[in-house]
Amino acid sequence: MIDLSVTLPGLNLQNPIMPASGCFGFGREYSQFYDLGKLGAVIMKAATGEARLGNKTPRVAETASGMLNAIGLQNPGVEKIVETEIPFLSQFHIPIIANVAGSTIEEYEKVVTVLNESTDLAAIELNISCPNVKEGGIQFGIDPEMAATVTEKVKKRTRVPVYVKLSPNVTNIVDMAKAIEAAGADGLSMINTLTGMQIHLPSKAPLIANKTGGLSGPAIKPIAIRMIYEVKQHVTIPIIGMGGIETAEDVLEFLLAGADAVAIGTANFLNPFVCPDIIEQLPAVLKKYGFTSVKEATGGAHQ
Amino acid sequence: MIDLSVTLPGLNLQNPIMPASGCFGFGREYSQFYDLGKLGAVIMKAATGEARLGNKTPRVAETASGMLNAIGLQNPGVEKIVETEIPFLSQFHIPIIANVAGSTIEEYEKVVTVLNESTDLAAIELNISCPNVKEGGIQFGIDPEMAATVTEKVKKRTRVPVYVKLSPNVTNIVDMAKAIEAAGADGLSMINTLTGMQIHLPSKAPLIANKTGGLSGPAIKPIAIRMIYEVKQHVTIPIIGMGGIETAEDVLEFLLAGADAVAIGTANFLNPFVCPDIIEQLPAVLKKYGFTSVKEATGGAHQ
Amino acid sequence: MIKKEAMKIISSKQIATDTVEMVLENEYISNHATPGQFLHIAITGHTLRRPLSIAAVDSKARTVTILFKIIGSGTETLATYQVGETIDVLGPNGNGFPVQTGQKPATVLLIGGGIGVPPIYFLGTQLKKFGIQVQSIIGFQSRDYVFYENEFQALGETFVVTNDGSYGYKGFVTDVLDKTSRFDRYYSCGPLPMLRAVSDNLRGNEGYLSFEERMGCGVGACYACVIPTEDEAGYKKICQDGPVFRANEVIL
Amino acid sequence: MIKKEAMKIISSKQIATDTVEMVLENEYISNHATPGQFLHIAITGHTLRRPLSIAAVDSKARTVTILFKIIGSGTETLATYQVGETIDVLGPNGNGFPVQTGQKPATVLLIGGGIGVPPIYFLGTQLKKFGIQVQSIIGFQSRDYVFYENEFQALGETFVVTNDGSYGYKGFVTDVLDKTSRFDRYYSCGPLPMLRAVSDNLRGNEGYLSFEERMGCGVGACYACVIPTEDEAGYKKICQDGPVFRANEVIL
Ligand SMILES: Cc1cc2nc3c(=O)[nH]c(=O)nc-3n(C[C@H](O)[C@H](O)[C@H](O)COP(=O)(O)OP(=O)(O)OC[C@H]3O[C@@H](n4cnc5c(N)ncnc54)[C@H](O)[C@@H]3O)c2cc1C
Ligand SMILES: Cc1cc2nc3c(=O)[nH]c(=O)nc-3n(C[C@H](O)[C@H](O)[C@H](O)COP(=O)(O)OP(=O)(O)OC[C@H]3O[C@@H](n4cnc5c(N)ncnc54)[C@H](O)[C@@H]3O)c2cc1C
Ligand SMILES: Cc1cc2nc3c(=O)[nH]c(=O)nc-3n(C[C@H](O)[C@H](O)[C@H](O)COP(=O)(O)O)c2cc1C
Ligand SMILES: Cc1cc2nc3c(=O)[nH]c(=O)nc-3n(C[C@H](O)[C@H](O)[C@H](O)COP(=O)(O)O)c2cc1C
Ligand code: FES
Ligand code: FES
Repeated sequence: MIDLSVTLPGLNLQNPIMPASGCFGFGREYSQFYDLGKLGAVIMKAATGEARLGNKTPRVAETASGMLNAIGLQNPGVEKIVETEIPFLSQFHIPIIANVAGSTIEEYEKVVTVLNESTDLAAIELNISCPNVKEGGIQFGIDPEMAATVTEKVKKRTRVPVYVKLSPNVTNIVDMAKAIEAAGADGLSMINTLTGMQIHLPSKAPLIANKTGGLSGPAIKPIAIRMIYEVKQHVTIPIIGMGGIETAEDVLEFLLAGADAVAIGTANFLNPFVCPDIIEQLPAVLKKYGFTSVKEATGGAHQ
Repeated sequence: MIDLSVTLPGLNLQNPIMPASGCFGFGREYSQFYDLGKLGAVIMKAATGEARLGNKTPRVAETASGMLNAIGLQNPGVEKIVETEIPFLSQFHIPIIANVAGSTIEEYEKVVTVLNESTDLAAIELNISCPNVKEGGIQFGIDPEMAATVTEKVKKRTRVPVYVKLSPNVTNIVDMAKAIEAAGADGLSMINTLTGMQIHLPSKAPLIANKTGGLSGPAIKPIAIRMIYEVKQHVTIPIIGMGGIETAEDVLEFLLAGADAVAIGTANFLNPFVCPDIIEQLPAVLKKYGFTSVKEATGGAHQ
Repeated sequence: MIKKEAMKIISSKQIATDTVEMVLENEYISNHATPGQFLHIAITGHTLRRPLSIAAVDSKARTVTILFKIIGSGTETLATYQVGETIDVLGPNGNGFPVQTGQKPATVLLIGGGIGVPPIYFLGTQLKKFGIQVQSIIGFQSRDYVFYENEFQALGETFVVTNDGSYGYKGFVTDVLDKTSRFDRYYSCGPLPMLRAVSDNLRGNEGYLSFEERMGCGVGACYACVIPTEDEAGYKKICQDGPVFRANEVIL
Repeated sequence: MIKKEAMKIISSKQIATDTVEMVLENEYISNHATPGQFLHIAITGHTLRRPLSIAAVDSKARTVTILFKIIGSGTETLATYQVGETIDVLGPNGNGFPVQTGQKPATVLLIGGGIGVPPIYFLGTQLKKFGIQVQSIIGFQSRDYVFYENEFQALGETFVVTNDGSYGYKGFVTDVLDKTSRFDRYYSCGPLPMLRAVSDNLRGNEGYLSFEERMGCGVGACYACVIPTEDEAGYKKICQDGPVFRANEVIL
């Protein structure tokens, strides 16, 4: 018997597979396809202080082995999420993780305060890749000090463990991770998308209405693996890994690099069953490479 | 008649297509396949002060729509290059660009000084993505001040225009570009590879002997386009664009984003004729989208 | 309910310039698809599926017809697929054209432009079954792109328009609106500028429009394919709430 | 000279577990290939070509045979290609086994392991044509992986070894070296540990080894596939200078 379970701060996972934030809405659509109770956990679409409409369309573009997206944090606002989305997801009895976004520290604080009202929330994934409107649009996620500050403030307000989601658009991912660990984060989630662009030849202009978009999918997997491998050598808090996962072999690659669990985003679009498919295939893949559990594989490439 | 010619500092290009450094050796191998005289220019493999053996193998790995490489600057040393490689290439009567690498500022200075001996060199591409051994392995290419310093020093020693090749592994590519422009660079070349890793499952270790490698190929094209688009808005010196080009449409995308000419790397491996093929197809593609020249297309997405 | 199904290619043929008609076999989808719904099709080598409207169903033969224009790498690859191969499809997706909503119309006008023609053809066949009288305007770039003219003629009076006048009437679909007889309701599908022109010209009429937008998931989870709406909700999802909306429900 | 050629698949069949034999038609390559050279094969959906040795040529039929083991996504896809399709190939690449170099040997020993067997088979057929006496050791994981036994028997005495003893002799190819008769020269191809063991065991003999390494360009331009050498040059390129080297020329 291969043991798929993983225990992380706030998260008792029956398996290490969860859908990534923004690629799974609040689970309603994919619950038509399969029983979400099979998942290790679920990470909801970003929640902000108020409802947001997001960006103009087009919001997505296809790229070689990947895609760009600039949804722009469209969501019904944290209150509505607490009222209607968390209760919907709680029927599946799997840990629910809220992805928290904001344009100011105050907005982050507000979101986590409202989330405290829910008794069904297992953890927070702190999305610090949003532009900080007060600081002139600079992202919290590219400056170690700003990232540490928002982590600390959020930690003070929330009841649940906080996983800070790292942006890969930085010169030194290890500095970011260390600053966030020192600020009290319970875990890291990595990586978010890389900033990219596609030019639409007929209109001679960026295809995505927002001009730039976040690159995800298999194209970015080597970058995700490298960053997780590097960060793993410098922090002790657990890592939820993501970026281009499509198969159970990919999951093992993330585990070996240092991830304790993984999230799957873009691949849901091609195969809505990708999460349960991988959960089913993972034991055989672990066995093939000589592992008896997920825990055993984590960090296996660091010898 | 579509005009493919482009005039840049030191470079009178009959067309904007050149093979990228490190993907074309010194041209000997590809000269079996076609007349190199068709190319806009040729960028040679990196030259260092002394001959270098490079890294252990495996040095390459395939990734989704891309590849990782960690060749480690294997080259016969700048003297040998001046003696035997530049003379070989000069028979094709196209501009020859030397890619210059080094681990210290002194090494960069030495390389360009030796290159001055050649009368057949049109320009230098300054590869600042190498780790600086004196500064503890930090790359010149990730710190604007260090990049500016090496640019200035090299500019003082060389006779030919200098195109500085930017590393994409930075938080702020515009800051890098501006610092390098201010330091006197004649042009920019972008982008070099993104640092990535692949874990080899059977051995549970990084596949590339050097552990990390540089990610190239179509996977990184959206990142290259974004960076060129951003930089184009803040500098006036010309840009040689590269990163994932495989088709004449890709070339147009780079031109529209702000490139004045382009280089093609990884795609040579799949199709040794990719450069002449694109040169042949480019006029039709330009025409299809309403352009009569390459110059006209450059920066076309910035309206 | 959307299912992930394997559909077998029964036939694939070019019926106009760059335009392919493909007949696919699948029991579930042929039994459940309604006009205006689409298939979300996986194509080798592509990260994202491609949305293509259902152009006809034959529930006896258990087949579904799609019609697509080759405009990029995905449709180019799809066009190379051979009879006998199976394709991986999500479907049927979205909400189609309402037919039974409100008072049953006695006469309707169908307006299709280019690759917006297929879904309104499927709709026309349904309307005819319900005994509703159908007249159609179908517009194309030029003569070589015209398809399904006879099929539409079989449904009722049909006006063919080409932008360059190389076939039928010259101009846009809206240029022949004055040639149509009175109708209770209209349905339209085509490029956004055409839909705008149609809804402007037919303001005051009850109408339903089918929209296109670049999609991620195609099932309502990713918020890629939204369209601004008149109500406070702000945005609707084309893949899930649409692709068909009432002409006055969304902001064009 | 290396050319970029289209090769038509004449036949493709599984001849052992996960092992495919493919016959490809192309005049240029069938006329120019020598034993030990390889083809660099483009495979749909892959950024890099795959190097595969030439296992036989028939210049009358203008065919080239390759034999490959399905070990990853590239070879998996290649195995799905159908008879009649064409594949895009660079070839013939590299320098093969020297046969005419130095004094012509009267007797040779061929040693192949697993997927290193194909090139030495091609070599064996050539040697036989030159009137050189051949004996062979071919090693496989287990019974189900054995191929070309009869073909090698036709060339001369052949020892089949399987690691688990499920067929032929049990152990490694080096375990049966003492059963061979005297030879003037040996040629070997197989995984690196095997080549190390062979060259250690046969130290003092004239020998040629064929190496594998992950490749980028496959033509000598990218420096991906180097191997350390004994001379001052430091490194040689497997794709261009090799894949065959003298046993004492490179550092194992
Ligand atoms: C609900 C719906 C129904 C449609 N029905 C049909 C149909 O019946 N027949 C038909 O020919 N076309 C139809 N389209 C348009 C069709 O989806 C695109 O032409 C197709 O996706 C282009 O793919 P490509 O790879 O060839 O082009 P590329 O331009 O290479 O595609 C790149 C990306 O952009 C997307 N894209 C490009 N154009 C469109 C577009 N117009 N709408 C949505 N996404 C686009 C692609 O899906 C892909 O993700 C429909 C679109 C929608 C939204
Ligand atoms: C000169 C030469 C001759 C060869 N001849 C044969 C032959 O006749 N029959 C045969 O079955 N195999 C042969 N190989 C090995 C063959 O190239 C690999 O098995 C094949 O490339 C694996 O591709 P894949 O996509 O299935 O595996 P993957 O592991 O998915 O490939 C990933 C990448 O690694 C490379 N790679 C993986 N294993 C090897 C390897 N052993 N050597 C070189 N590159 C590798 C692939 O080319 C690809 O770039 C030869 C290798 C070389 C260098
Ligand atoms: C359409 C889309 C929407 C996303 N929305 C969010 C989001 O709201 N919050 C967030 O933290 N990450 C968001 N992401 C990033 C993913 O959660 C994930 O980090 C990234 O896509 C890499 O994983 P993948 O390659 O498996 O998709 C989004 C990604 C996509 C493709
Ligand atoms: C095998 C290989 C070797 C390379 N060597 C060099 C080099 O020596 N100097 C350099 O500046 N860039 C080098 N590069 C980077 C390329 O010149 C180019 O910037 C990068 O690969 C992106 O372009 P591409 O996607 O078209 O390959 C190398 C790339 C590859 C794949
Ligand atoms: S495409 Fe994902 S919500 Fe419509
Ligand atoms: S593979 Fe490029 S030098 Fe050998």
